[in-house]
Amino acid sequence: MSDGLSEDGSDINQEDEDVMTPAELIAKLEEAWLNEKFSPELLENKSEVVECVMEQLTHMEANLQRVKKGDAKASIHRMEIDRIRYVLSSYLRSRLQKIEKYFPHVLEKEKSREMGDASLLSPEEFAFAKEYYANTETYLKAMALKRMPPNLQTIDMLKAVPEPCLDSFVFLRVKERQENILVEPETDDQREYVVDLEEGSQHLMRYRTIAPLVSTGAVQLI
Amino acid sequence: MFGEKALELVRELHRMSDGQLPAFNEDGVRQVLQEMEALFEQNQADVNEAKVEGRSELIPSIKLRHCCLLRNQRCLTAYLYDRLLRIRALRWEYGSVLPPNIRFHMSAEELQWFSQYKKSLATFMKSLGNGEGLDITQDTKPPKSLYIQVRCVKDHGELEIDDGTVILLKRNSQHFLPRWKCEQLIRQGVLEHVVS
Amino acid sequence: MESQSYLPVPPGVGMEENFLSLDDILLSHERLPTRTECTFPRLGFLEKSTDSPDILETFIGRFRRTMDSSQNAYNEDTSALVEKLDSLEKALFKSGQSGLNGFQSWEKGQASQLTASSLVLNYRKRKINDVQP
Amino acid sequence: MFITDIRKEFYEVVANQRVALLVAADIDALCACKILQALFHCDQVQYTLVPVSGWQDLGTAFLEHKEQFSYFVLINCGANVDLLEMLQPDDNTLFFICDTHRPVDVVNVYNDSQVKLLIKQDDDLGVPSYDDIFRDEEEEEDDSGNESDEGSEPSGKRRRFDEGAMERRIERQREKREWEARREILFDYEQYEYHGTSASMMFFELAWVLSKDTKDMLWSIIGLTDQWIHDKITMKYITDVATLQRHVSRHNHKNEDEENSLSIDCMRISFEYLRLTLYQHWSLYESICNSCYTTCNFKLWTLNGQKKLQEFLADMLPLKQVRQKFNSMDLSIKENLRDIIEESSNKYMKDIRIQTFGVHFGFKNRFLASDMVHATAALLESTEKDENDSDNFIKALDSLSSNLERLHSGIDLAKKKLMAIQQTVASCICTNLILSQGPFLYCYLMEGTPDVKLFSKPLALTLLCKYLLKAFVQSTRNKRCRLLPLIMAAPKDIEKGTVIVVGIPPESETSDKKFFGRAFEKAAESTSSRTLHDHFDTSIELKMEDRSKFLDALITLLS
Amino acid sequence: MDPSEVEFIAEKEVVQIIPNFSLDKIYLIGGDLGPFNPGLPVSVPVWLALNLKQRQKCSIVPPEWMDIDKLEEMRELERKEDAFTPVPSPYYMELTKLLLNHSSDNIPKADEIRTLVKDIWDTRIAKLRLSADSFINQQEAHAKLDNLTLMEINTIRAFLLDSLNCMYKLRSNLQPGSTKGQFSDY
Repeated sequence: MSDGLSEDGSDINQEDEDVMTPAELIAKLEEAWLNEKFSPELLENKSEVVECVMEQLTHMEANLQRVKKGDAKASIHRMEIDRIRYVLSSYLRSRLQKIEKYFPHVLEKEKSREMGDASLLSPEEFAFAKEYYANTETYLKAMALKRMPPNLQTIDMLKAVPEPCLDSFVFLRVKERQENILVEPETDDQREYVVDLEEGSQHLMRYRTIAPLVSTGAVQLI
Repeated sequence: MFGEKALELVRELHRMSDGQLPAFNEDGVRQVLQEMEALFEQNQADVNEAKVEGRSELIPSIKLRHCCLLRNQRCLTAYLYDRLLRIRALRWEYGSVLPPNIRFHMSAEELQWFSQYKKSLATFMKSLGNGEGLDITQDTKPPKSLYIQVRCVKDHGELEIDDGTVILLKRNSQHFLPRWKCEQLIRQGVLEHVVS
Repeated sequence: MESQSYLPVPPGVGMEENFLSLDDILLSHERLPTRTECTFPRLGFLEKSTDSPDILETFIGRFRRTMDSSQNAYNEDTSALVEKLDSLEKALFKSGQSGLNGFQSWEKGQASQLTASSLVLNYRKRKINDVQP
Repeated sequence: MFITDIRKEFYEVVANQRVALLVAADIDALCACKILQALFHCDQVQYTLVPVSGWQDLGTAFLEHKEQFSYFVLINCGANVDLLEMLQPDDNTLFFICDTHRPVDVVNVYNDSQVKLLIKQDDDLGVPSYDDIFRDEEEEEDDSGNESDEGSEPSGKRRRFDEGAMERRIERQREKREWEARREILFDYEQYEYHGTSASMMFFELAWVLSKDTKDMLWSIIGLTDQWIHDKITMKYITDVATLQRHVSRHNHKNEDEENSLSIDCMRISFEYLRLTLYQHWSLYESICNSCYTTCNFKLWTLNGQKKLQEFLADMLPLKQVRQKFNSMDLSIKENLRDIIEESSNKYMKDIRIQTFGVHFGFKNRFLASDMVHATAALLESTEKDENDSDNFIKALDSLSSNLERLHSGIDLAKKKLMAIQQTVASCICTNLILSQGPFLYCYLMEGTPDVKLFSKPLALTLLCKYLLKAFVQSTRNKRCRLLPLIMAAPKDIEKGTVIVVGIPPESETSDKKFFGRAFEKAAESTSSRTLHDHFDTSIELKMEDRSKFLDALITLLS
Repeated sequence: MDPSEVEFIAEKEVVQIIPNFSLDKIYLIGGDLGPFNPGLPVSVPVWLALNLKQRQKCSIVPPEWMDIDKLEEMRELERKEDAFTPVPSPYYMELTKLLLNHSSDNIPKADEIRTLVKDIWDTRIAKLRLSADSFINQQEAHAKLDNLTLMEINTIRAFLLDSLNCMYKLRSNLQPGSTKGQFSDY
C-alpha cells in the first residue's frame, strides 16, 4: 500500500486562519463527545467538526478500497476508522437523544436565537427536530386531543415536555484557569463564595455555574 | 371514582418498566374519552345553571370535575407519549423492520408515527457528512476488533457481506465476520457473539 | 448506558412534577387522599407531613448506608436489603447497583461482548410464555 | 493429491480467501478446528464453520454453501470416498482435506487440481501406484483411442479438458471397480480401515511452522488423546505422544526462567501418567471404580475383585482420604498422589502409567487430557432432552474454548457415562451376554437395559465395546478370546426400529487396522439388509428385523 | 458512562511493543506510527498493541510504573494520606486490567501487580465514598477532586448525581412558592 493514505488530510479548514491537523480534529471531536455526554442540556452543534471527520473517514475508506486483500496496514487503518466512527456515532446519538427528549425547548431556543449567535442545532438536526415535533403533535392530536372536550384540545408542549435540569451537578476538568467563579449556596444558612479554577484541576459543581465555560472550551466535562 | 380508568392506563405501562410495549389499550382509551365527555357535558349544564340560576353551590363540583378532566387529559397524554418512547426504542433495538408480533401491539396511528420517525431518522442519517451518510444506530459499543466470531442461534437465511458476497446463516453455524456487519443481528438475537 | 434505548420521561427534579412522567402521575395519585377539595395546590408528597425538614435530615443521615449497601453488595441477594429502604432510596440503590454491576462485568471482561438487546430477549420470553399458558 | 508444504500449499492459498470449514463431529476434528480457527483469527481470515455429523450432512452442507465458497476445508471427513464423485462440485471448487480416515480414496490421491490432502505421507499409507490401478484399465479399454495419449495424466486434471470423457471414464471406472472388486491391489488397499495422524496434530504443525503454536498445543494433545481413548490408534499413540512431548518440553523450557513470575492465570502443561479417569474431579475411590484399567485389573465385577480393591486401598491411604473428593484431600497426599498410587499398585497390576499430559491454570483448574476428552465426548453425544447433533457439537466446541462452565457440565455427563459403562460391563459379564459366534464375539444390548440410550451413539458404544472386551478377556479362561474381535449392537432409534452396530479388533491385535467397515457392507449387501452407513466411522445403523440375517452373513464372511 | 467507554478512552494511551514483523511507517488520521521492525521496541496506542498481541504479532513492554516496588510504595502512600495521591497513569486501573488480561505472559509478577493495583483502587474508592458522604452531609455546592481518575469518578457518578438531585428535590419542596408548574396540581 502506498504511504500516502492520508497525504492530503491536513487541508481541512483551509479558509480558517488556524489550520487544524487531523489529529487535532479528532481531539476536538472527542472533547465534544464527552461534553455532550455529560452536560444536561444540548450544547452548540459542532457540525463543522462532524463534516471534517466524515470527510477524513470517507477519504480513508476510499483509499483502502484500492488496497489489496490482506494488507497489514489496511487492517490497522480500518481499526482506527472504526474507533473514530464509534466516537462520531456516539456523539451524534447523544445529541439526537437530547433533541428527542427536549424537542419543544430545543426548537424554542433555536427560534429565539439572536442573529449571529451560534446555532444550537445543525441544519440536519433542525430538520429532524421539526419533523419530530410535527409527527408527535399530529399523533397526540389525532389520538386524544381532537377527541377531548373543546377546552382541552391543546396542551402546551413547552410545559408538558420537561426541560433540561441545569441545576444538575457535573464533574469537570479545567483547561484554562478561571478566577472568581461564584458558587451559589445550597442552603439558607450557607453563604455564596467564589473559587478559582486552576488549570488541570478537577471539580464537582452545578452545571449552571460553569455552563458558559463549557461552550468556550475552558473546561471539559468528565 | 373519576380518573381511575386513565390511571389504570398509566399503571399498565408503569408495570412494564423494561420498555416493552403492551398491546394498545383501545378500550381503555375510549373509556377515558367517554368519561371526559360525560364530565364535560355535566359541567356545561352545571355552569349554565350556576350562571343562569345563580346556584353558586354548584361551583365546587364544577371545579372538581374540571380537575378530573385535566387529570384525565394528563394521564391519557402521558400514556400515549410513553408508548411513543417505547416505539422509538424499537427502532433502535430491532432496526427499521419490526417483527409482526410487535407490530400487532401497535395502533394504526402509532404505526404511522413509527414510519414517520423512521423516515426522519433515515433522512437525518443520510444527510450526515454532506450526504455521505452514517448509520448511527450501529457502533453502539466501543470497537475491540475488526472481526468477531459469531454463532447463529436460529435459521435466518442469507446475509450480504460488504463485498457483495453472501453467506448463509444457518442455526449452529459459526462465522468469523466483520464486526459491524453482525452488530444488528446480534442485537436482534439472531447471532451470538462468541468470546473465547 | 446507551444500550437501553427506552428512556422514559423522568420524574421532575425540582418543585414541579413532569407532566408526562408516569412516576410523577402515580406518586401524585398516592398523595391525593381527599379528592373532595376543589383545588389541590401543590399537594407534594412531603406536604402531608409537617415535619418535612426531617426527611432531608434522614436522607442525609442514611446516605452513607444507602451508598455502601448499593456499592458493596457483591452479587448477593439484595432483596432483603432493599425491603428496608424507602422508595426514594430504592431508586438510588438501583442506580448504585447498576454502576457496580457495570464495573464488575467490565472487570470480568464481559463489557466488550456484544449482546442481544434486553428488550429483544424480554419479548422472546414473553412470546414463549404466551405459547405456554 | 498429497500436499507436501502445508504452509505454502494450504495456508497461504486460503489466507486471503473466504473459507468454508466442514467439521466432523469427533473430538480430534473439534481440536483441529480450534487450532485452525485460532490461526484464522490471527490473520483475519473470514470463514464459516458448519458441523457435519455424517455423509448426508456433508452433502447438504456442501450444496448449501457451494455458491458462496470456492475453498472448502474438510476436517476428519472426506478422504476415504471419491469426493468429486460424491459432491459433484464445479471446477473452481477446491477441497483441502485433513482427515484421519484410511485408506484414502485413490481418486483423491491422484486428483491434482481440486483435491488437496493435508495428510502426512510418512504415515503408513501404502497407496497403490497410479500405474497399477489406472493404467491397466486403459489397456483394457477399446473404445477410447483419443484418450490414450493422456492416459497417464491424473484423472482430475483431465476433467478440465474433457468433461464428458472424464465423466464417462469415472462411470466406467466405477463399474469396473464393482465387478473387478477382487482385483488384488485395490482390494488389499481398501480392505482394512484405520486412522492416521490426528488432524489436530497436523494443524498444530502448521501453527508451529507459522510460529503461532503457543496456545494450540493443548488442543493437539486432546486430539491425540481422543484417538487413543476411542480406540482409533494404539501403537501409533506411543510415537505421536513422543512428538508432542518434545513440543511441550520446548515450551516449558522457553518459559523456565519466567516460570516463577508467570501469572497464575497462564496455562501450564505438564507431563502426567496415571491411568485413572477424572480422578481430580471425583474421589479417588470413584475414579478407580470407573477407570477401565483398574476395574479390569481388579476384576471389580467379582467379589474377589472388590476384596482386592479394599486391600489395595487400605494399603495405600486412609479410607477417609480415598473416599472424599479429590479437592478436599490433604494437600500433602495430593502432592504425592502419583507416587503413592504407583507404588501401591505394583502389587496388583503391571503398569498404571501411560504417558499423557495435564493442563492447569488459575488456582483450581486442573484437567488431564483424558478428562477433557471424556467431557467433550459426553457433550458431543449427549442424549439429554431434544438437542440435535449440531447443538451438541456447539456445546462440545465450547467446552474446548475455555468455557469452564460447559467443561464442568461435560465432566458431570462423563461421570454418568463412565458409571453406566462399568455397570453395563459388569452386568454383561455376570449374565453371560457375550456370545462367541465363531469368528468373533458378539454382544447385544437389549432395549430396556439401564442407560441403553447412552449407547445409541458411536463413540459411547465404542468405548463400552473396548472396556467390555478388555474385561471379558480378563475374566474368561478361554485363551482364544484374546484373538477374537468384539461386535456390539445396541438400540439406536426405537421409532425407526433400528440398532447401531460397531466392532473392535481383538485384544491381541497390535496393528490399528480394522476390517469391519468392508465386512459390514458386504454382509448387508449379501443379505439385502436395510442399513444406513451415514457415520464417518465404521459404525452402521441397521433395521432391527434384519439383525439376525446380517449377523449370519457376517459369520460366514469372517469364518 | 459505561466502563467499556472509559476503557475505550484509556486505549489511546501509548505503550511500547516489540513486534515480530516488519512494516513501514503508517500514517493514521490520529498521527504516525512505526516503522515496525522485528525485535525493535516501538510505541503504539494500547488498542493496537492489544490487537497485535492477540494476533501473536508482538509482545508488550509493560509501562514503567507496572512494577512491584513502585506500586508497593504507592500503596503505602495511598493508605497513609487522607487525600488522593497522584496516580502514575490516569488510566492505571484500565491499563492494568487490559494488559494483565491479554498480555500477562509479558508481565513479570503479574499476579502481585494485580493485587497491588486492586489494593490501591480499593483504598481510593473507600476515600471517595468518605468524601461523597461528607459532601452530602455538609450540603456542599462545590468539591475539588484532584487526582481522581475517570474510572473512579465513573463508579460513583450515577449514584452521587442522582442523590444530589434527590436532595435538591427534597430541599426545594421545603421552599414554598417556588413553583411555576401549573400542571402539577392535577
